[in-house]
This record gives sequence, C-alpha cells and structure tokens, in this order.
Amino acid sequence: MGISNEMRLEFDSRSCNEGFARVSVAAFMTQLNPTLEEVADVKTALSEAVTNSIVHGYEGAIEKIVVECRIEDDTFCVDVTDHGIGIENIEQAMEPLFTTKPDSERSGMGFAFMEAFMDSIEVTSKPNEGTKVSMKKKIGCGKSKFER
Amino acid sequence: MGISNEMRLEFDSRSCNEGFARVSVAAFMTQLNPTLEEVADVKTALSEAVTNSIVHGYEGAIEKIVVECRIEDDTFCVDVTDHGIGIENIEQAMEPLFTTKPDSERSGMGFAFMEAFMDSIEVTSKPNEGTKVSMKKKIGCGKSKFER
Amino acid sequence: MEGGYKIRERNLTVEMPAEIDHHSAQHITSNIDYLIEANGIRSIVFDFNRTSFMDSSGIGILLGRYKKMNYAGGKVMVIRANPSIRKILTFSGVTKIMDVYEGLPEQSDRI
Amino acid sequence: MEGGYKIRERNLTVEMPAEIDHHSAQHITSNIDYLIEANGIRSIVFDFNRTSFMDSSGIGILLGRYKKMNYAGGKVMVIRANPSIRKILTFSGVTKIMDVYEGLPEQSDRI
Ligand SMILES: Nc1ncnc2c1ncn2[C@@H]1O[C@H](COP(=O)(O)OP(=O)(O)O)[C@@H](O)[C@H]1O
Ligand SMILES: Nc1ncnc2c1ncn2[C@@H]1O[C@H](COP(=O)(O)OP(=O)(O)O)[C@@H](O)[C@H]1O
Repeated sequence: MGISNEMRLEFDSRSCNEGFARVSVAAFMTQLNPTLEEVADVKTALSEAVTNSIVHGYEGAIEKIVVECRIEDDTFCVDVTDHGIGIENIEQAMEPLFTTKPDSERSGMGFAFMEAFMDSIEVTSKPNEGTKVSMKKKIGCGKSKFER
Repeated sequence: MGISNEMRLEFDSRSCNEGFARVSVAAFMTQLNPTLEEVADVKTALSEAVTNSIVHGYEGAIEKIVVECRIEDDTFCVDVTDHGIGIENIEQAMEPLFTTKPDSERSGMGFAFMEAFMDSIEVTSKPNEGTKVSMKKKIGCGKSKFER
Repeated sequence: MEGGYKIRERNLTVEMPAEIDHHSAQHITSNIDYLIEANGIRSIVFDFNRTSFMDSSGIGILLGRYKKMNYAGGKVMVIRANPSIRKILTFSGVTKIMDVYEGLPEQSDRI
Repeated sequence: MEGGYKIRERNLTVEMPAEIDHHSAQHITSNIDYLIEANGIRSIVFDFNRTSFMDSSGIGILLGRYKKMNYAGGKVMVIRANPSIRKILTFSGVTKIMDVYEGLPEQSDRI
C-alpha cells in the first residue's frame, strides 16, 4: 500500500505546546483505530522527544520544532526534529538515567521511555546542527482497520 | 506583545484529515481560554476552509493543505492555503448560496459560515496557483488569559 | 458506518454521527439515498442526539433530502438538536423550511 | 495553578493535574518545594486521581521529592494511580522505592 497518509506539524519550542502536539498526533493516529493503550504509549514517547527538543535542544530558546507523522500500512511513524545544540555522544545519551541536566529535575529516562513505548527508535544528531528522533509503532497487531 | 505563539500544520487533502485538522486547531487555541462556543465557531470556519481546499481546490486529488495558526494578543488567526485550481471571481464565490458543485451536495454556504463565525476573513486566490483564506477572531472579549 | 438507520413503514429515522463534516456526510448521503430508493421512503427524521459538530456539509445533507422528499410530497424533520447545532440550522435558514425540535416532537418545543 | 495542595500537620497532599508533562511539572515542582520549606513538610502524598497522562517529567517530580523527604527522614507515597500511570511508575522503578496504591492506602492494594 505504501505511505497512505501523512502530516507535518511545526510549532514554537514553548512548553505550553507540548500538550497541543500530543493532542494533534493522537488525533492523526485515530485513523489506525488504535487501542487507548497504544495512543497513551505514542503520546508518552512523543512528549519525551518534544520535551527534549525544548529543554536540551534549544535550552529554553524559542525556535521551531517539527513533528512529522506517517501512516505506513498498520505502522505509525513519527519523527521529531529540532535545529538545536545536537548530541555529542548519542550512545551515552540513550543510556538509562543519563542526563546532562540533573539539577533541572530531568530523570534521564526520556530515551528509555521512547524505547519502551515504541517498537523502534532511531536518533540522528550533529553537534550545533540539531537532532532527529524517528520512532515507529505497529498498531492493532493485525486487527482490522476500516474507513468509516 | 506581538505574535506570542504560532504553529503550522501541513497534511494530505484527504477528507479523513478534516476532523484531525479541527482537533489540532482547537487544541492550539485552548491557550486563549476560549469558551466552548468560540471553539465551536473556529472549528466550523476551519472545517469549511479545509473542505473547500479538498473539494474545490484539488477536486479530490491528494495534494498538501497548509493550516497556519497564530495567537496575536487575544486574537486567534488561522490561514488555510492550497495550491489547487484557484478562484476566478472571488466576489462571486463569496456570495451566499453560490456554488460551482451543486450536484455534489455543496450548499454554497461555506464562505457565509466562515464570515458568520469569525470576525474577519480575507481571501486571496489566483487561477491555477491556489487559494489562501485568512481568518481572525478575537477570543474572550477582554477576559483574562493566564499561563497555568 | 457510523450512526444508525431505522425504517418503520415508509419513514426513515437517521441517527446522525458525532461529527458531521464533508467526510462523514459523503457516507450518510449515499446510505440515505440508497434506503430511500430501496424502501420507498416518504418522510425522514434526522436525530441529532449524538451530534456535537456540524458544518455546512450537514446543511447540504438536509437540503438535498428535503428536496427529494418535497418533490415526492413527503416530509423532513430534525429532532434533538443541541444549541450549537441549532445555531447552524438557524443561520442557514433550515429552520424556515423544516420542523426543528430541541427534544422529541411530542414535547412541542419547535424552534 | 492546576491541582490542589492540602497540608495537615507536617504532611502535604498534592492533587496531581490531569496531564503531567514538562510544562505542568515546572509549576508543580516549584509549588511543592515552596510548601515544603514554608511548612517543614515531613511526608508527601501524591494523589493521581485526576491524572490521565504522565511522561518522565512526572518521574522527575517524584524522585526529586523522594530525595528531599528521604534526606530529612520523611516519606513519599502515591495513591489512586490508574493502570496507565502505574505502567509508567513500574517501568521507571518508582514502585520499588516508594509505596504506590491503586486506591486509598486503607484499601491496602499496594502494587
Ligand atoms: N533534542 C536533543 N538535543 C540535545 N540533546 C539531547 C536531545 N535529546 C536528548 N538529549 C541529550 O540526551 C540526554 C538524555 O536524554 P533523556 O534520556 O531524554 O533524559 P533527560 O531528558 O531526562 O535528560 C539529555 O540529558 C541530553 O543531554
Ligand atoms: N479553495 C478553493 N479553491 C477553489 N475554489 C474554491 C475554493 N474555495 C471556494 N471555492 C469556490 O467558491 C465557491 C463557493 O464556496 P462556498 O461558499 O464554500 O460553497 P460550497 O463549498 O458549498 O460550494 C465554491 O463552489 C468554489 O467554486
């Protein structure tokens, strides 16, 4: 079937947009008839990636964050991109509990949550250029989709 | 204060995205603490503009629709843009009950709804290049906004 | 198919979906028109009890079915429309050409 | 300020908001830390009754307050967490270091 639907959302890196981004992505995802648990999983993973762009990527400065969603057959794909400071050592960044901002209440569990709640995650990043987090999750495990 | 928050949403001109676009815009709008009626008004106007891009602009072909929202003080601004067939005679198109698709159940009331439910609407269009509908609505009529 | 359809004699009652836009309207229209043909329907009741959103596509459904029924000497009625739906029905002039009830017709709260 | 704060003697009960993310966490954390200072709080109950969404920012709130209370010999407890919140508490290891109840503590449904 190939890519069957896609959307691209660009917004200011303000923390008040975190909730809005989750609602948008969840609304786009409903086409796959996900369970409530699948929606919650994707919302959590998205929230981690968007928060990281705001907190780490831009360190509070107001720039643009891009969220791209694609539906490929029964797989939901979401990419979160920023043009912030980037990550020097991606492997280390993805270690559970690793955080460069321990004093600002970061638990270091963001990437661990993304890995736990999605089927796959891929991170590409370059210092001073930015970071892209690409995540996928198969929805419905073969359950029937239908166009209403 | 100037522009205080903005987002840009780009999606396929599929009718199944009409509901998703409404949910996204309504979620972005909540920052202004709108009443339920104000949210309903904006959703209706947005739905008309997006539907017009799908039905008239692209005539069913799958291309991109762009929805841009800005919050300017207490005014909610939303622009809907397509790169479809465009409108020859904008004045005539905006007349109540005028429609070029009477046989496909269009009532010719789309622009009338947008005008009724928003404070202002501006249409720019060029045949074969596309159409942009820019709408504004003041929210809360001076009621206090607050960051939670 | 969202919403429900009930036929009693030659009357059709349509339970309208939660959101009526161009997307859902396409399905509703083709379903109703099929049922009209297949059952010789003479009157239609549109029940908006579950409906929270409607744009001008919903007006298209109502006016299109009104024309069909009117042509055949039948009737169209709207019941259980909430305030936001009534606002749209009033603005569009639908309330001038068909009976619209806030509740059920027995309660005679025609607007 | 979303959510509510109740103080009885030196115990603080925090009614957590509907959505706990980095945005709402900033406010909750600064409110709680102010109340701890001002009232010599020794134990905290986090009430998740109204909470339907939480990401790792919520874990940051809990672990940060746990450290503070632990340091002063106090306690932290989580009550009325729904299944999706419990999934996150369990995954993050929070359930291993503090008491988490599905309902109220009297119902002794510690997980
Ligand atoms: N978008 C990003 N831009 C720059 N650095 C990032 C980004 N995302 C994550 N990081 C780095 O990876 C680390 C680990 O991230 P994460 O596992 O989400 O934990 P936390 O957000 O709690 O620090 C962060 O502390 C930060 O140094
Ligand atoms: N985005 C668009 N691209 C091309 N033509 C448009 C567009 N929007 C509106 N029009 C034209 O304007 C007419 C009136 O639009 P409208 O008032 O929304 O009524 P309706 O959609 O019911 O036809 C349409 O029939 C169409 O010819």
